[in-house]
Amino acid sequence: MMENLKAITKDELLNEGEKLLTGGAKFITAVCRDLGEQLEVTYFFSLKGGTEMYPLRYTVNKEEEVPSFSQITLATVLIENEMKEMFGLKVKDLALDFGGHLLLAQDSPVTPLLKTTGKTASKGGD
Amino acid sequence: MPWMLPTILKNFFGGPATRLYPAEVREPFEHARGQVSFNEDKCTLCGTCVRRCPAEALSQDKEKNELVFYPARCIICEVCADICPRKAIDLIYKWRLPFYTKPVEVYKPRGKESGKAEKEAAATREPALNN
Amino acid sequence: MAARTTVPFGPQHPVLPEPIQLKITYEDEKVVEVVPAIGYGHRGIEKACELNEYTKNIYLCERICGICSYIHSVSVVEVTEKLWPVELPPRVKYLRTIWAEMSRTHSHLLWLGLLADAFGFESMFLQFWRIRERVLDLLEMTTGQRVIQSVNVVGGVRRDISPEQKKTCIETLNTVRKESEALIKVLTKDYTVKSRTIGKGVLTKEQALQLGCAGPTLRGSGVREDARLTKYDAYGELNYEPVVEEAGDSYARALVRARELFQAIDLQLEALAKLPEGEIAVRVRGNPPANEDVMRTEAPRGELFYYAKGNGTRNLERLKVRTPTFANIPSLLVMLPGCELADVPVIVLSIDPCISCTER
Amino acid sequence: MGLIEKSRIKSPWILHFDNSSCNGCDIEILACLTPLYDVERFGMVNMGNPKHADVLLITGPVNRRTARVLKNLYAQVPDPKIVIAVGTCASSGGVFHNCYNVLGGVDKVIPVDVYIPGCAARPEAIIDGVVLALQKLASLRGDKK
Repeated sequence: MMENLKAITKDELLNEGEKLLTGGAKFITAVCRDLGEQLEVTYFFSLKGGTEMYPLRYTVNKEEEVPSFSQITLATVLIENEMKEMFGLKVKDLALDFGGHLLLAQDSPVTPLLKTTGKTASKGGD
Repeated sequence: MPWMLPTILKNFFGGPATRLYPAEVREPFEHARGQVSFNEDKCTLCGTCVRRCPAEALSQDKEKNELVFYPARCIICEVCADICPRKAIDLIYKWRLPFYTKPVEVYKPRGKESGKAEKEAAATREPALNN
Repeated sequence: MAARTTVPFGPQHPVLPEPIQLKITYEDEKVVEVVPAIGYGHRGIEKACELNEYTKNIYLCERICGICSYIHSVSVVEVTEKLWPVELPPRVKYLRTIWAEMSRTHSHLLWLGLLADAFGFESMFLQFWRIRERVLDLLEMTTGQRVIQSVNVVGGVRRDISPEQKKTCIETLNTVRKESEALIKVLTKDYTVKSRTIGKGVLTKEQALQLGCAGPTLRGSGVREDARLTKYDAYGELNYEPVVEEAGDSYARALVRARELFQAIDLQLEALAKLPEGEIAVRVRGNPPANEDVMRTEAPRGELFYYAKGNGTRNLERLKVRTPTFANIPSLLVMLPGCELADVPVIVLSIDPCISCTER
Repeated sequence: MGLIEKSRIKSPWILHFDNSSCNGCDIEILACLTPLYDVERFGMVNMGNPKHADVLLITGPVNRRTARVLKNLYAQVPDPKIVIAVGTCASSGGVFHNCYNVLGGVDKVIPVDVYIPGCAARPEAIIDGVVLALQKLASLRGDKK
């Protein structure tokens, strides 16, 4: 289902996404991935009753600020907050900002899904 | 409320639905996953189950010849029983009873000694499948 | 000007078995603003999936949610299979469809019971849960466990349905249908049920699409969208058409689930009748290659989205789970303002929130 | 043994708390209350209020946000109290052993009296566990006298 993948830059996201939404698409989710120096963000939209999928993908450096899609639809507000706290992705102008504590507690590890913070994850068990 | 009447009448004249559990124990189904049991005679301490257990409920000590099982960590997923090359692990359908303190079960596998002779005899046979 | 009060709804609330907090601002009895606060169930499963071998992910992902656990395991197994890709035997596809629909049956019965409990109809709650036990018995008989089935492996399934079990399944499903028909009649015709649900929490078609809702919440608003239309597993060969209701209120969402309950029973009976002979597993060799793919399945609560990327080793590079409730929470922000204090539990329950799914 | 204490053992009131479990054990506890298992036969009533409860039924592994809530709840339940960890995750963390936000079993935070194994714990096992806990409760009172 990745055949319609379209590579964009972070500034094109709002335009391209809005075009899809006005064409009757539905926002599904966004996926962030750690590439080492950079972060890869993919927004997934579905069309035609969910049978077709339109992913939009951009890559940014870790320090760069990225625009928030939640200005256009509230559907993305939770996932953008999640990417912000899990990967340290700098999303600006969030419609509803949880300040990095949507899922993580005060004493949880910071940006846990980055590869560098991975191996030191706490060991539960008895 | 009138639409509920048939159900109410049925319940009124029908027998009780409750399983009177501690008094009458209903046997679980034949292949239900209840708890793990080990066969010390067959186990050779190959370590496949220890590596593949998703919950780290098993550990081994090759020097002391010990297989240690922590029942409080076991999620009864049947992986160990599935992949054991010697079929030394089995699942019995009866569920494990609650406990006050977490038990640790230590097994002393004897499969190596008894297995050697058998292995030599079956050297020409196909090797055990192990993914 | 009426006084405004902010009241926390949850994290421990008698209606919700799970912890979710909604900070609700009221003006007298009317809700004016809602802010969700989640995170009480966050464990960090996505990270653990990257640290684990891919075979262990199945058992971890199954435990994202205990109610739709079967669909979670189907999704994680099939998204991993898509990386090779693995060609599945037809019997595996049918068996997975049967068990998926079985778990949908028990999930919808559970939800209908909880809804009855939310508006104070306790005897109906108990009746629905009594029927549900029959479905759980079927699951235990065929897969070995009542709640968390653990039957899927990459490349197939571990249990088979024998001819005798098939016969018992058909008999029990017919009983379940007969018994639920009597109760659904109460749900659809009773005055108290209607007065508590009709016109409560209205979500229009445009709003539902805009907010990216999923599952019965979306279909209750008149959108014909269902992940089963992508024809995964055996759905392409079965007689299947999504259930759609137009009204968009809590009553419509209840009707969607009630009709899906019977549809799920029909699908199971059809799949059991068509069940082909053959292998129940194929051997998969090697590690997942460095491909990426997505898998979309229809969980009882809505569309479940899995994204996986392999890197040629035993561990996956990334596994992302988007669960239906995660998509449905924004719709609460639209539905709740304007309703009354006493209707909040019914409206919150009408999206069938599953918090352990949402937070993973 | 006084009449009040005796009747408490005959009719324990339960408080169910969900840490961050997968719901599997929670719905099995709810299933215990429904007609097929019907624990109200034993006088067990599910309570929403910790100050009314005698027995604390806890499901799921403790995570960093619920640890505080759990300590609070434990402090509010009046003495003598019994804590039951339902399911493998509540006993030891189980399959979530390498998740970063999980602290482990319930016994990492509060003392546990009875562990009920199983994933998810069967309703029968839950009934067994509560019966075992009540035996302990009875013996606790015996020591006190």
